[in-house]
Amino acid sequence: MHPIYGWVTGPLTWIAFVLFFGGLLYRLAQLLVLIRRKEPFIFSYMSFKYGLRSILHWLLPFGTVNWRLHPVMTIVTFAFHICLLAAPIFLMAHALLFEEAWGLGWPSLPDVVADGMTMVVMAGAVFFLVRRIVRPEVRFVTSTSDYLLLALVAAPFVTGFIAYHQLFAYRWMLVAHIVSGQVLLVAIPFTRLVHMLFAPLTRAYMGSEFGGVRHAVDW
Amino acid sequence: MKPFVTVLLAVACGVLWSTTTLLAQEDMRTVPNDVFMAPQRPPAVFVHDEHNTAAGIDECNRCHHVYRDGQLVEDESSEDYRCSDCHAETDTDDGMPALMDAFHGNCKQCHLEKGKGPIMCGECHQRP
Amino acid sequence: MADVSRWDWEIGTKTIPFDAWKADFAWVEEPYISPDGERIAAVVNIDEAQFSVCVNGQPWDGIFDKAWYLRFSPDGRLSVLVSEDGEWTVAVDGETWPDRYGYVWNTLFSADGAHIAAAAQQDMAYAMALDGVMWENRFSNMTHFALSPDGRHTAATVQVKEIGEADIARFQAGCYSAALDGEVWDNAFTNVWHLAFSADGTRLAAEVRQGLYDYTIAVDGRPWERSFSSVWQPIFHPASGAVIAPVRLDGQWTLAADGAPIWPQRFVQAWHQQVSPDGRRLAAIVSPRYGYWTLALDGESWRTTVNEMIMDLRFSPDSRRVAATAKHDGRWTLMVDDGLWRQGFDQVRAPVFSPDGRLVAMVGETEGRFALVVNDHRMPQSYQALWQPVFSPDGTRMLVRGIEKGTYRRQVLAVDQLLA
Amino acid sequence: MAQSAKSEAKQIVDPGIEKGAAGLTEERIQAVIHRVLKGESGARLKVYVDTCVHCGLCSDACHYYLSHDKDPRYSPVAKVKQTLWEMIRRDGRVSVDFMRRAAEIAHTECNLCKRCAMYCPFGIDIAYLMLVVRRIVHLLGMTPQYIQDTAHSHAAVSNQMWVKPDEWPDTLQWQEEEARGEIPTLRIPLEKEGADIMYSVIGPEPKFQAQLIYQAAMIMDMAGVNWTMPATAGWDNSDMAMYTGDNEVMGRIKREHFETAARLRVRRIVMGECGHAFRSVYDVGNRWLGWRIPPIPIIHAIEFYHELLTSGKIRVAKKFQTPVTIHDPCNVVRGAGLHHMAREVAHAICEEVVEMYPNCEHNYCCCAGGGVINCGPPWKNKRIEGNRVKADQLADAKIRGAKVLIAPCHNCHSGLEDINHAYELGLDIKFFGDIIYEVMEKPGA
Repeated sequence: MHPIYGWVTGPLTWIAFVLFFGGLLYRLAQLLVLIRRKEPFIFSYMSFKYGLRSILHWLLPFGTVNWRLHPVMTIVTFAFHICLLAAPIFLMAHALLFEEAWGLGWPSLPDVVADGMTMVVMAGAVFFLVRRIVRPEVRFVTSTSDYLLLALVAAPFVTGFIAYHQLFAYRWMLVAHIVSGQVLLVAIPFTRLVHMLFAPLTRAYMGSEFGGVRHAVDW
Repeated sequence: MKPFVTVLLAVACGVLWSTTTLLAQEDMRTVPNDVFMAPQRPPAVFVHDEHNTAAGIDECNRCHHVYRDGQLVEDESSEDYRCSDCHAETDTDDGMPALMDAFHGNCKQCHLEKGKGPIMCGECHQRP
Repeated sequence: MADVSRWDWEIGTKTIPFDAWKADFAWVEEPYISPDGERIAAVVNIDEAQFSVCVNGQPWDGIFDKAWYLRFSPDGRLSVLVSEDGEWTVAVDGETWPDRYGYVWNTLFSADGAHIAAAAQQDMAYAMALDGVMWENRFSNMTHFALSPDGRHTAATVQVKEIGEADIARFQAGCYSAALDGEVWDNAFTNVWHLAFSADGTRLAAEVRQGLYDYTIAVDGRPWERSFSSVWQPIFHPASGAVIAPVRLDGQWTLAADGAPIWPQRFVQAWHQQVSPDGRRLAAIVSPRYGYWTLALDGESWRTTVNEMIMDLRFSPDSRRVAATAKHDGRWTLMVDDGLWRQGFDQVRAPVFSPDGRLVAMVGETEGRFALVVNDHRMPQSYQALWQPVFSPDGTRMLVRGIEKGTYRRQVLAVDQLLA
Repeated sequence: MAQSAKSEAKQIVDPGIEKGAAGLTEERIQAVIHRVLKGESGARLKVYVDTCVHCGLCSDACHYYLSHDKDPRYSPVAKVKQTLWEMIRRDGRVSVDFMRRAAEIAHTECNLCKRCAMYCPFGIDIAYLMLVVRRIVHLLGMTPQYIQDTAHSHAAVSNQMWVKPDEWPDTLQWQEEEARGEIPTLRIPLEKEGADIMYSVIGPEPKFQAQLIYQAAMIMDMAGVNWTMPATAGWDNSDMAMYTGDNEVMGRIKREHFETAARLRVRRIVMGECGHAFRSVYDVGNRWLGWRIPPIPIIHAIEFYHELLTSGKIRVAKKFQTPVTIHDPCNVVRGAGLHHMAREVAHAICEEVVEMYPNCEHNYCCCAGGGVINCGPPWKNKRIEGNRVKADQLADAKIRGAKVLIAPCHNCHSGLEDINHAYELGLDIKFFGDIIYEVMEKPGA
């Protein structure tokens, strides 16, 4: 197991982080170049104030009409996304690995809490899956890639959960956990998961247009 | 009726096993983690004599080291002390690794260096 | 242009009462001033459906059912569109054209003012009328009227084929052309817009669209070989006769001559191109980057930009200077020689250069008060109405035409004193 | 009462779409799609398509979706799926039939009302994406016949309704004469350089609704405004070319409009009660030309009436007695935030204002705007069926007392007339101008 572990926590991790951060930077640069070349007017309407105003409204659960229209979805999606981001970053084991590797430490969550958040993410993924199948308006626009993306997101949490609880084949499960996490990181810039980067920008642009040009609210 | 009996038996065995482990002090099987305020993981598996035999460790101070002014003191050893006597649970200003870091540094680092022994979290922190 | 040197250039002020007319009529409409400043005129209402024109307090003899579009021609004649008994015609200095029309409108003047043209409709057929004479050929529709600079030729976009209701295929196949003195080009196009005459009035160029997507310039009915995704109004180079027009290439604009781009630079927008009087320089209003406007001379855009609009591009008579009205942050001012004036206004009129190009003057208005600005110096006098100033041919005098306290004033000022 | 619009969508044949479809090859389709997707469009298209996670949360924004009993084909994102996603996925190799359906979706199943932009958590602008589809449809020559004809009118005579150059001043003079029956000194000042305001309207006013010009002239006169109207092209602020994706013609007519105002040296333009024209002057048309904001300020009739009423330039003799409700047009409410002013105007001139719900930015679309009503008779029933939810909303306002529906937008007005008639709502639909003209003091009259 030592060589495999060394490989996945060493070079593979490097590759994953380089592709993740590099990919995000690439997408951002690509976007800026494209705006400059084809739609330079976008820059001139971007407003920090109105962009932020819109983002804050949408970041607030039930802060918009549509969030209020879909209370269950709102609760699930906020819980899902918060846990999705917070659990991996503030998991003690992850923080520990970072500290051991680079001496970078940050506060971490108790394992019980992280475990609970993982369950929230998994439950959220199941909810999204069921919603995709059950709701006609969602099913209509769902393709295989949507299921794959959902699986991609859920995988590190499912494998992490199993590994943490040492339910079976611990060593292989941990390797699967690490690899699936890396795959997810790499996938973010290059799939629709890039909404992690773009959604604040599109929201800010719509907020800027509504606030600065249209004098109306967009929530 | 049958499932009930099975569960009862299992619970009884579990209780018995854990009691015996605790009692067998002369044969250390785990690194006790009761010094931690809120231990997050099960105590690390560590069968003292077996490990040292397998790893070929004769010198106590390979693990029970003594540091003075940040320097390792070659000839002294510290098996009479508890690890937590020197290593505080949380980081301190004196440059001494915190307790958990000390454990990980002592065990995991050595395993990584030697290419042998458990290195994944759950390999040591095995769930009962 | 009339002989400006024969105007009264004696320094001094003449006044003509204007508000006083109001007592004589039911109402007096907005006034117009002759180029030489000697006359002030307005459409006046005498009684229900009784209109006339009053000049210097004297109404014309004629009374019309309606009268509108009162304009002085450059030679000082006064024209107005009038109707009697449901028919329309043009009245010039009180004399109506002999013909009557179903409708006549859009009066045009030659550069010297000797010729007056208008668009006319008779029995739902359209043609241009020049000095009272209507084309023999009539068309079912007519737009984009033009009069040659010398005033001897008229032209317009004309519809040459009938189009049934919502017959989109027929429209796209091309039902419009241009007519010069009533003679239609050989080719029909989907659209023909914004005609331009050559200096001698014998050639005609226009924006055309062939089908829905191919825009180009047609000269005397022949389209350029190359088409573009859009074009703007062409001009004839007065010296070389080349046809110059802004064209859109890959989403950006530049200028092309006779079908080939002549400026390597590309702009967000480029229009209102103009050749200098000496024929050596070419200027245009351009947007070098989104939302910013400036002028470009021979392809090089100025560094000074404004963020709203530029209009009224003018070369100085000696071709060395260029000015245009410019709007920045809601204020109009003048952009001249790559700089902006400090004086800003709610509204402005087109700039006027002195003959030697040394002076540039502009009328500006803020909250209903008009002021004259010369070389960015605001003159102390303000007016309730003010027309563009005129420089004397030797450049030493300036004619200022304005109304203050209900009285029209014709002032001739010494330029040296103005700037002192 | 509103009836369920259950009837199965019948195949509607539009001569404009068919004309384009005839002789169309897949190679040409691909070339045009490439031109638009890879050449003309940029960051917005790419980011919107890459960011959408297919969550369907935009669905409840759409009146078509709600009116069709939540038929998933009508949800905003579904319209993108049925058009752009497929074009992108197949790299433009789509069939003529596919494009036929795409033309139908983009032109007759979306009003570009942008309500969905307020429901998408990411703020994805599906109205813009539908305009991209319409651009492709335009370049393939498949635009529905009637709206294409309107775009032709814009191109030929610079107005929406084939109004000939002489008919325009003639109509204004006719209305001036009519109005002098009421106010003998009234003027519609034509070509008056240096006036404060240029009043601009849309093609249908001189063509069919000249009384609106009459009313506007009365309001201007009573308010003592220094105003003018151009006698030349450029008087029509409307812009159906914007809705057919004919951006070149769109830019052409917007340039003419603004440069006419600049030529007349006015301080600002006041436009009549029209919505789409407003979108064209501050959002779409001006931008294509490079004007970040309208180069001559332009205000909507609602803002203008608000100004006249609050400044006391016009006074209300007796408030309008019949209870009214207000329809919020997308282009001046989501587009310009004029809903507050609209209410202030309504309260200033009407005794009783009954709100309809949802309202303000969240109001349901009239289903006529975005060029949909301009696609003409073949699509009328589909348009009416696609807005049952509006009928329900209006019926509710009616139950709570509203008898008059104020719709300060021409397209809304016409579309709501159809809804009103088809669902037998029995509301009287008016413009603000109608009521102001009726209730204002008219000294001298």
